[in-house]
Amino acid sequence: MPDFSLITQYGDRFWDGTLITLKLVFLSSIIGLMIALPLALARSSKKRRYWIPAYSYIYFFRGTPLLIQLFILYYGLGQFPMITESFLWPVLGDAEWCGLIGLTLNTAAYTAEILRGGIRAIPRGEIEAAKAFGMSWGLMQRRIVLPRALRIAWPAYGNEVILLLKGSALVSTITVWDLMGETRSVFSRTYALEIFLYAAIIYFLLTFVLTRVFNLIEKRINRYLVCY
Amino acid sequence: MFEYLSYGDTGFGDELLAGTLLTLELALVSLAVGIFLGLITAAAKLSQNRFYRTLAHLYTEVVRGIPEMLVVLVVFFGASVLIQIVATWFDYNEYIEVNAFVAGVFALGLVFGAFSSEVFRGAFLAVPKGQLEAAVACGMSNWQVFHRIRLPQMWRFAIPGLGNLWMVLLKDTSLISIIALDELLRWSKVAAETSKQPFTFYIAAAAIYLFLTILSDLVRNYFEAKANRGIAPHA
Amino acid sequence: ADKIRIATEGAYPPFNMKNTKGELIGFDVEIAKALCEQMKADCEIVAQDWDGIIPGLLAKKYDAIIASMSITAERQKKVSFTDPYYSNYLRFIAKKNSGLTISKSGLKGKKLGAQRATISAQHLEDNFRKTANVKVYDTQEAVFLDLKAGRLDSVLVDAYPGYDWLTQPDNSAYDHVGDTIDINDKIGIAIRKGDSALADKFNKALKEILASGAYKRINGNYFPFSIY
Amino acid sequence: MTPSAAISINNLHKTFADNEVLKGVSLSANQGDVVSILGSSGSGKSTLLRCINLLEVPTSGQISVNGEELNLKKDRHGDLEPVDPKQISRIRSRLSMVFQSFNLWSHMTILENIIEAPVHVLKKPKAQAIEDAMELLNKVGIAEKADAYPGELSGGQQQRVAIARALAMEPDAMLFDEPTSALDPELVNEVLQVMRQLAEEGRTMIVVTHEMGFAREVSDYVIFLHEGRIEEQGPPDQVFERPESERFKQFLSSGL
Amino acid sequence: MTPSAAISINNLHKTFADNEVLKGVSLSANQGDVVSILGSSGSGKSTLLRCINLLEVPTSGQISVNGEELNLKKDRHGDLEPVDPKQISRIRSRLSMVFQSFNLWSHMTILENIIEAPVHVLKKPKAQAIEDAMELLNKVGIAEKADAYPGELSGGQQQRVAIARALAMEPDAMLFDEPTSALDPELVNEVLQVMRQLAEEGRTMIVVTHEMGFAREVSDYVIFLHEGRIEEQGPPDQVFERPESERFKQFLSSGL
Ligand SMILES: Nc1ncnc2c1ncn2[C@@H]1O[C@H](COP(=O)(O)OP(=O)(O)OP(=O)(O)O)[C@@H](O)[C@H]1O
Ligand SMILES: Nc1ncnc2c1ncn2[C@@H]1O[C@H](COP(=O)(O)OP(=O)(O)OP(=O)(O)O)[C@@H](O)[C@H]1O
Ligand SMILES: [Mg+2]
Ligand SMILES: [Mg+2]
Repeated sequence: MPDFSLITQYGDRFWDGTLITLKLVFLSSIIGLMIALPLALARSSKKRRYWIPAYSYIYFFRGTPLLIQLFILYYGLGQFPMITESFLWPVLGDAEWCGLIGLTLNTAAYTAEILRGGIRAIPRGEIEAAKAFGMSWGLMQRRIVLPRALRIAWPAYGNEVILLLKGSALVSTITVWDLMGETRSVFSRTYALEIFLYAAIIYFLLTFVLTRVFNLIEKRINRYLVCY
Repeated sequence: MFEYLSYGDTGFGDELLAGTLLTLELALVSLAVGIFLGLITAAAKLSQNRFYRTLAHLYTEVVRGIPEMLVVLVVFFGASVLIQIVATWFDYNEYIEVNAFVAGVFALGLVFGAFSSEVFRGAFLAVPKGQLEAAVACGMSNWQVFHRIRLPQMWRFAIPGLGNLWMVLLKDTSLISIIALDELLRWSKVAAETSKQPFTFYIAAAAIYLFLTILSDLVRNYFEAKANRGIAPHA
Repeated sequence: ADKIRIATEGAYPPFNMKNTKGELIGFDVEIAKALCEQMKADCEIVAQDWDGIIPGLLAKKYDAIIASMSITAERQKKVSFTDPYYSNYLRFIAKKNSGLTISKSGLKGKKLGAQRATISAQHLEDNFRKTANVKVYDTQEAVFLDLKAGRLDSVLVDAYPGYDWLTQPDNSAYDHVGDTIDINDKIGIAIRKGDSALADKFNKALKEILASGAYKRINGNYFPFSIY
Repeated sequence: MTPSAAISINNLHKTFADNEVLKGVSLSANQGDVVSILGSSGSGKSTLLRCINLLEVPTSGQISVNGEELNLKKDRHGDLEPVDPKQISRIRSRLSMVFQSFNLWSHMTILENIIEAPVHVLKKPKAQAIEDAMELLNKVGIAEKADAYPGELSGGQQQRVAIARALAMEPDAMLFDEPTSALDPELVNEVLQVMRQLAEEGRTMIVVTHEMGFAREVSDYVIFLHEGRIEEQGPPDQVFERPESERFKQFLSSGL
Repeated sequence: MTPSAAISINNLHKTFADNEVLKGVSLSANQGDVVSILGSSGSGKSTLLRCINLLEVPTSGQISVNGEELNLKKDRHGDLEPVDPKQISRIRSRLSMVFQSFNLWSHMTILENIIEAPVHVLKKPKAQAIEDAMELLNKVGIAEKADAYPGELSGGQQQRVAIARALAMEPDAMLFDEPTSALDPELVNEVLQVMRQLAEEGRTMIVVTHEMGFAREVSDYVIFLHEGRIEEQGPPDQVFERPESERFKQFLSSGL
């Protein structure tokens, strides 16, 4: 029998947690995208000095669990006096900052890979046309390649943001009071399983809304895709 | 600093190895369960029957929308409680073990199934329609068209997507530590705390995961080449 | 007799932890073994993550929890407890000469840590979350780690693990601050409601080991004073 | 329209949503006849062909193959639907279709493509099927490609494999839907050559084509479809020399 | 080969891996000339055209546009590479290319496609660019489609947009690579009409084409490429009436 008094009792903690989760996801997805754009270009480059570092970065962040990345960032780095005494500590010493940095670096890697797929899917002729009109490399990336790649990759990017939202639950393990952090603390006092159910519903609603928002944007930016 | 990584009773090397093996075991069994669920769900999504379609979409949307950690918790504790309740109806009050491994596999399989059903759906649709018509025109039955033509060709389109999901699955096994399975990440945590050397052990765990990722890439490339045999790369 | 399965956490030194062989050791574990011996019962001790430890009991994964669990009203809604097998107090720990005074105003804006799902964490959440920066961790080790990394000004911890930690040589720069906080916290063995036969057995065995000196011997392995 | 005709179609209608594509087409082909269907794009040629082996279910009308009429019944919406899936399978296995875009199964070698349906639909023993397949591959001149995959063949070679695959079913009649229009001029000749040979062997064939030369030279009967109706029909001499319909005259003069 | 030629190419070679595709081609076009390049498939026509604006970098040879020679230097492997990306950009912006497959930027509307390069490469003010673009769209007869996306247009309309896009750069010369071969006969006429008009206006044009009629009627000079060499060249009258090369005679008689 679900105990609804839990909602009145802990409702504001769920609310606070939801806000932190949203803040983290919003910021990390935007900053992650900013990092991903140049990263994807570097990864698509034919020059070794660009693609090898980009590839290594992407491989590391896609190949290891986010949880470990967060641990290394939070507990691992805190072990070194070199870092705890440096000017970086005000930032790296703060759990929310670490969470934000971890999520951002992680999603940047995934997003870069998604964008690379988009870049590869651009018809070669459209790129040749840009060259043939005398566009410089930078202009071509800015005006043709990236806008086109982002449109192609948009649905996949939407998935990535949803995965990011869910992945953000892991910041609770480095003491951030996000939705999952609040949930686990409330659960640990009440041992009421329905706490998890409420959290699941909130997460589900968030992804549900996010999915619709992404679909709406897709409709706008992909107007050019005419289905016959 | 490195003595903690040694193999045997004085270090955590052997525990990490055992954890790695459990991680792989969990991931592989979940993969099998997940592919099975994914195929059924994809079939339901493509079926004419509206009820099956709705059910399949509901399952995907819900599971996709909930953090994996919660799915694991809900499956594990929810299932145990449920089974116990059902058992008491039959006046059976003894403990029925819900094996943590089974519960973990079920939870991860559930997640993999939800995501892979979309991959499979896309792959089924990507099989050129003409080839299906050619089969129909030869007088093949629906089942023959499906398992002789559509299914074997579908893999070609599905493998890249499945490869990505596998990488996610491999890392999601770390969530199973919540229900007391000593997989790789849990041993890393225990070791990190006992030794007070978190950096060493998290880096070690990261390296092991990376190694598994590289291994997976090789296996995926093999399957991809196999599925694409005879199909010219430019075509 | 039937097999009794007992769960402990395995990450709460010195009460329960794992050694490099992967075996469970600690005060709780020794007490559990002594009780079983006394009851002439066939026991099996398993490790279970804290978050799942009560649900696991309810799901009949095991029959008792001996994991330094405080007897609280919230928990008593879900499970029953035996008589206490030791008493717990809470203590703040901080760097020597930190100049902290333990009061709402004295800790205002300070960074305070505790292990999630413990009485300490609940105490901090209930009393200091509004005015100070309260952080909760998945494990006690992580709390101490962050204290040493300088991310925390002070930690609130169960008295004995705190004592144990302070006695280790590399932690000599730290000490208790403020008085012992007695919130009448008693530690008991959790069992399923209705399992009163088992509770009685445990209670009887506990009295016997207290009388026989077995308890005292185990106590002496860990603390030079009685914790009963 | 004798009942013994290899294929006979009577008053066939086909509507997609609101679009009536076939508006009552009747046609019959005797054993050994080659019937060519001409018509401009969108006139309904493919739809007609696809109705014959029920890749599209007609809205109304009758279809018989080898004197056996297809059982169709009205469903709830008043559309026709096949009564007996067994009958459909049986009839389809007697009518082989060769598609414009080949539609070879790309995960199978050439040989596997050819034996697939004989083994699994006709239940022919595999050894026998392979022997027969090799003979057919020899006939269309690409026996040496038996173990290649379709992706490794040129368009003309693929189309010849598609024809061999159709022949392997030992069909009563063959349906060709623009079998050469995806090919370049050289390859067109390759494929037309094989079809000419089939015509000489006395195969019943219904061919949708844009190749006037082929239609004129090889067919026994020519049909010109326009907007879902037959506008002109008859033996090639009559149709090409003395066309009656204005539309068809225009079509011929546009020359393509 | 006067230095003042709009485009002049001298002894151009291009090798892909081991495959020598161009084996020393020289050619020059004066201001206002229309040069047609004929040749069978694989003879190197597209490669030649793509070398002119450096979409392919030649293996050796010189290229000048409006008297300015392209600076190419040998790289480590002995292949040529451009010295100065700025020069390449500048020269490309003076030579507009019209591709066989249009290559419109599909995420931009027709109008955006046309003003893109003038605004961002030539730095033309946007208002001015739009005005000019609308005039060009009027000229090729599709002003009403300005706000449509390329995917919404027929092939012939897309090709006309591609021509307008090329014209919007006010280029010194235009390069056409089989501008009509992706189109159906009706659309071919549309596009040839526009090109005829450009020729009459005195545009310098180099056109790879299979349309003999167009080559004959519109060009000032015709070149026949065969296996990477020029086998026949001259004014159309001479080339079509009195061909010297055997290959070219054969090519003409195959008639397509
Ligand atoms: N599945 C379908 N759904 C809706 N309309 C269809 C379908 N198939 C064909 N049509 C329409 O039916 C008409 C005739 O199509 P059909 O393919 O039979 O023409 P066709 O004569 O074969 O032309 P072509 O020479 O171009 O192949 C066309 O207008 C087409 O748009
Ligand atoms: N990027 C490339 N890499 C390798 N070989 C190429 C490349 N581009 C063209 N070739 C080869 O160069 C030869 C000439 O190609 P090109 O496209 O110039 O022919 P073309 O005369 O334009 O033929 P078509 O009329 O079919 O367009 C061909 O054999 C082709 O395979
Ligand atoms: Mg057709
Ligand atoms: Mg070409």
